[in-house]
Amino acid sequence: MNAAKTTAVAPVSADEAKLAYYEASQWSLMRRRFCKHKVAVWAIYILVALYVVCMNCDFFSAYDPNEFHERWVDMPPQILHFGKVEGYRWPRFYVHPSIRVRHPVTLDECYYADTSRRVPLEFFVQGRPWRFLGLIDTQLHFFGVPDGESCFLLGTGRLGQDMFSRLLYGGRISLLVGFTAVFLSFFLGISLGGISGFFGGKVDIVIQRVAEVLMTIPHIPIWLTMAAAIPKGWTSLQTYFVMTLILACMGWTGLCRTVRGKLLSLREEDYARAAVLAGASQKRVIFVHLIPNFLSHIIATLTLAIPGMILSETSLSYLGLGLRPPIVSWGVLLKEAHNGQAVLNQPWLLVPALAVILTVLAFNFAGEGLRDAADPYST
Amino acid sequence: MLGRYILKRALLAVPTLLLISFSIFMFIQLPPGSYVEVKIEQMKKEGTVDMSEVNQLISRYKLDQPAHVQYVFWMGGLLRGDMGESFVDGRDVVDILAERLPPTVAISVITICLTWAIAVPFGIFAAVKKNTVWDYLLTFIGLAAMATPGFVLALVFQMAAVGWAESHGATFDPSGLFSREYLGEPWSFGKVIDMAKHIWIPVAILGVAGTAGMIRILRANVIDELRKQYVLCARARGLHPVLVILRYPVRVAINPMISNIGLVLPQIISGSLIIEKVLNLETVGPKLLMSLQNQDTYMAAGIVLMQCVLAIVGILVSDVLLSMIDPRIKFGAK
Amino acid sequence: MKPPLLSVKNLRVWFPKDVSFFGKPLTWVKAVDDVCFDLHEGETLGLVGESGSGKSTTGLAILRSHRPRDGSVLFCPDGQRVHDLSKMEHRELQPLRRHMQMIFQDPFASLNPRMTVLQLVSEPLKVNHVGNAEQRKQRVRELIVEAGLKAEFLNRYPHAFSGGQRQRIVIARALALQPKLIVCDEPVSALDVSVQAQILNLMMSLKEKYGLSYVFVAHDLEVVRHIADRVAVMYAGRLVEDGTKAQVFGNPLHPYTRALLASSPKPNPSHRAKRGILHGEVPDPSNLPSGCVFHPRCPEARPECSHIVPAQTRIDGRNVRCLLYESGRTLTDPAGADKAAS
Amino acid sequence: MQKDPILEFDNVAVEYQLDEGVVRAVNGVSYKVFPDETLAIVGESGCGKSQSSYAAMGLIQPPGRITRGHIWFREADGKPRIDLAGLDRNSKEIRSIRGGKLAMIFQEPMTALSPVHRIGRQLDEVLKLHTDMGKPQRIDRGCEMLRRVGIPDARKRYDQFSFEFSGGMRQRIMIAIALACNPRVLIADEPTTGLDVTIQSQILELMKTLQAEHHMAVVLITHDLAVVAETADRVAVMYLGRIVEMADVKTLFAAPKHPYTIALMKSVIGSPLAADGRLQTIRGSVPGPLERVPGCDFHPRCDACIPGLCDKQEPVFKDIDGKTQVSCHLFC
Repeated sequence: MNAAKTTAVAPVSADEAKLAYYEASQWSLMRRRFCKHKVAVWAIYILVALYVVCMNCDFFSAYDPNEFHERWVDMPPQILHFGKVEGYRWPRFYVHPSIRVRHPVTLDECYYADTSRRVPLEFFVQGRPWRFLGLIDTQLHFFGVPDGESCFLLGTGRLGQDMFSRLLYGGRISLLVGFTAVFLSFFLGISLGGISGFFGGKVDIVIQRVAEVLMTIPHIPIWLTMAAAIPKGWTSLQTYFVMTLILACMGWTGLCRTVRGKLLSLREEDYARAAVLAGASQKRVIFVHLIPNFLSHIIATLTLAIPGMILSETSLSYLGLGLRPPIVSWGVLLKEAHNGQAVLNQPWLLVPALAVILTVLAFNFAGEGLRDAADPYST
Repeated sequence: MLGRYILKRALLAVPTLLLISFSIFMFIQLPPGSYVEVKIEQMKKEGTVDMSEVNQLISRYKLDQPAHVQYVFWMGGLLRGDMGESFVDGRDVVDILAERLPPTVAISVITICLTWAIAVPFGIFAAVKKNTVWDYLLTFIGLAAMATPGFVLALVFQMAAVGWAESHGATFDPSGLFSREYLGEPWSFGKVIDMAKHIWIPVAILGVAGTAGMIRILRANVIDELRKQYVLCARARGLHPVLVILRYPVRVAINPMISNIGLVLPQIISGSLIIEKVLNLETVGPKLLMSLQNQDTYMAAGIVLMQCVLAIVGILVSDVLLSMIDPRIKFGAK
Repeated sequence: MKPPLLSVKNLRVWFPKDVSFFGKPLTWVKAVDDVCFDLHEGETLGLVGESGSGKSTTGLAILRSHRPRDGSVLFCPDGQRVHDLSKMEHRELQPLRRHMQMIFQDPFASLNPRMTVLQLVSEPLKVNHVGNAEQRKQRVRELIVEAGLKAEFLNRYPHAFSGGQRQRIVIARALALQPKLIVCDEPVSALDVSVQAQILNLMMSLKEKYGLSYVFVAHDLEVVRHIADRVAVMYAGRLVEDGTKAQVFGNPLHPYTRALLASSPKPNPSHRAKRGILHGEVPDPSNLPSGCVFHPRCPEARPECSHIVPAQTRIDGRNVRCLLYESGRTLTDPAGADKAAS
Repeated sequence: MQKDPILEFDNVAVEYQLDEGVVRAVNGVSYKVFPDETLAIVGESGCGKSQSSYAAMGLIQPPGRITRGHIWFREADGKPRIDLAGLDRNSKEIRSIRGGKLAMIFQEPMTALSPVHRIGRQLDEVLKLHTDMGKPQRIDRGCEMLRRVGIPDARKRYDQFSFEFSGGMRQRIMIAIALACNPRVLIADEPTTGLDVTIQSQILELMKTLQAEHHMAVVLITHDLAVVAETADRVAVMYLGRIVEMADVKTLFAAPKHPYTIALMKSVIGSPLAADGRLQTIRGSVPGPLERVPGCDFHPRCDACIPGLCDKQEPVFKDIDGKTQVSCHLFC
């Protein structure tokens, strides 16, 4: 009887599925194709998590990133444990306090974890003040430890700054730089490419020549000169802005060509022509027929362009040409790691490198997934 | 025919170069401050401000004149084969380049060869094994390699090299291209051997990202070509399946890559700048960085100009190569 | 007398091929050169030719998707005022667009994949500000039922349809504004035979119902023979012959028309005849032969054909462009014409 | 006495294993081709006409495979026949046959030749693979083939590239390559689709002439009934992976038996059965590759459908009057 029931139900649901498919828009078809790429979907989850955590770094970090802890300099990470803590009924996260000692033979300072004590992590605690969304004053933090105890999940730097907090704050800058720089170059690229592709003729020729010349001249010297042009006395915000501008100025040419090429090919599509012949205005042709049809490609291209920007920022800052302390970015953190000449002794300082790799990898996977999904001819 | 084409292109390149060199010269002067100020600052720090030395510098290089006059002065020297003098080192730019170019070129050429040797077979392999475990594995490795910043790789490699040397009871200084005893020495057999011992680190680091990128491009190109009907036709002729792939789609897919060799030329000098800096190599890249930071105008302009010349030559080489290997372009069809 | 619905006079569409450094054209591709024909209300004109003959370009130039270089396109939708489409600016053309529509060859490319059937078919109504949303929806429903689709398909996207169904959507869209003239660019050549028949039937009944006029561009002679009232044959951008269907198919005058008819296969094995094979190939439109463009392939070419460009000659209410029929020549050398006709 | 068939399909099926399900591209096709004969396989798009010929050539790519049946091929009269369906698609045996004794020309002459290799190189390749000729002989043979297919100035053209030829010329070159080794069977997959009418007639005429010279069997795959009527000796009509009707060309056009064939004939303009005004059409449309119905594949669109039989039981393909083979319950 059960079997009979399922066979009776199956065709209906199959028909419904088919109908849903027929009435699915290109966006939802794209989403379906994208969801087939398991890795790309995971990459998106990771990116969302990264952005949520880094954009709210005030909340998620336990310490001020530029606060010096003289007692805990160059300290290795305190490993997070889960288990029973004295005085508490339920098992919870805890760390062992680190104790600084002098090595009996080499006389170097070193830390060891005092396994006899367990310091429980407390969640949603009050701490240093910050502003939620820049508006609401609050002191709430995601986690913290009682006063006098330490909780450096990724160790500390040469001056005793909490590396975990610095990683989050650095991520905020690095991730934003990538985003804004791509956004800026996208703006430049799409407007110039759009003008170029839609109007054609002389405007097109001029824009294309400029783009070609920009692509001919080696990027790095321009980059360097522009970066060197940032006056040393500028505020961090100004530096940051110039930085994104530099990245955008070098990055728009590729996007411009993509946009132009896509526009040119779409403009020749029969449906665009059909709209013109139906009496549609140019504005309508552009906004109803052309833009929606290349938006998905552009989104994919953008996603693939962000990692390049992040890597550029990291490299430039690493060379000391981009962002400089006290701004914290992943590139700045890595520069500090190198300056310390301590990679062998303090390997935890390289954690920002892992963050960069993870982010870039996630962007690349997500971008490739998007690109495949945007292409209706892919299988 | 080809000769005339090259000549025509070369003549066209002259005004382009003039324009580019002028903009470069202006560009380098763009940042506030000049070498003179840097120098005075430096002397202040040392506590000995000797204005006569500074004045001599100014009069010698017309540093008090506007930038375009300096440019003409510089160009005049260039025509005589004199690229000016590095303010910082106090040596001729030509000499510095002569010293630093050979290792730079060596690193790049070895890297390019290695990249091709690895990327071509793997790219074809990934394309043929499309959507298999092998393909996914290669894709993942490739994307991961491209996601890793070069300087991070450099740090890790250095660490590994030092660690390895220590575990074998030897000391190894991974930075630089030469051991200390060969620094500043003229080229000799021993120096070349010594360079070979050091060169693998930059080559490996530079090769990783390039190889990964190339595998992905080649894979995409070959997959595109595999769909074409002429592949099916070749198969229908009874050709061996391996030959079918090597003779037709690969041949077509590799065309644009061969022609892109020309575009690699400028990278021979600058592409590896960051890594060279990290590894502290005696190559052109770090010199460029230093000269730009110190407003060492002639040094920087000399290097950048050389890059531009290489870029233009590279594009020419690409076009010529493409016309030589792709008959469609050779005969003026589309 | 009422002016014809559409009157194309000396239409020229040239595309620049090589341009100088400053964008000035050096050589031209003469896609359409000196084409003249009339189309009366309720008529179907079949525009036939091989690839590169300029038939599609002619169709597009009528609707001003290409700007003609020369000549005029006189359009008279209401039987009174005559508009010269070839000289008008886009803004002036806008109000006339509702009287003329187009059906494209590739039903996959001519529908925006991001729009539903409702949006697609109502677009001409919307951009011409006809009715409100609810009225438009009602009209679209009528239109797609008229075109042979189900009303519940309104919210589906083009990817849900087969080629034939898509072409029905295109037809519904073209009909939305109740135009007088529809230019059809190979509307059935991308479809399977059985679907072709469905679409042709639909087009014929719509024509009868609404008194439409078609310019039907096609390479398939059998299809044109089926649907057209008048036929115009194009070769290398020139109109070589035009007349009623009976005239062109029954008694073709131009050697090219004859060759074309002879070489087109018929789906009837009992009529399998010795094929008249036309040697050579269609010339490159950027490098056309001198004189009569057809002379290198023409079985009846004479020495003068290579340097004299034939003018359009009118014979028994039809036009032909061939030296054989230029004034008096038919009389002086009837043997040649007879031989050709046999 | 009739000669032995050169190529014989015996109940061949080709299936594609996709994520969405199994696509039966070819579903039990049987036919024979004899020397000097042209067999046309007609059908609408998606009916499996091309796939069946790919099966003979060993060109079915994974995830597709031949799941059933035999494809018998006789290399020469009196020689034992070989089952092509049983050979691995890359095996040495099938490679020695395809391109040599069993040749194929393809649909798109514009893309069927490599853009970066000379014409001569591609002609030479097939001769090198299938004959023992030396290099000079092969060049002579190649040029001779080019001349035979009507390409003037053959020696010069031999060294040119495909983009220097027009579509019609490229199809001639494809024919030259296919016929270079004197094949016994030529499979022509839509050889004239996309070509202009005048060029089409040139190519068809050329194929006829060469067939007569070589005593080849030609399997002509097309959707164009006019081309069939002009060139074929026998016709097989396919619908959804099956041959629904097979007969000699005159019989088929004069008196088609299967309801699908009849409907098809009526919808083709100019065919003996077509009406003058409105054409008759087949209702509905060809179902998608994954939507198969039980019983006869055509029954949902068939006017003569017998409820209870056609929608339950698959018809058998059999000879009904010594002239026509049909797969339809009406003739059982």
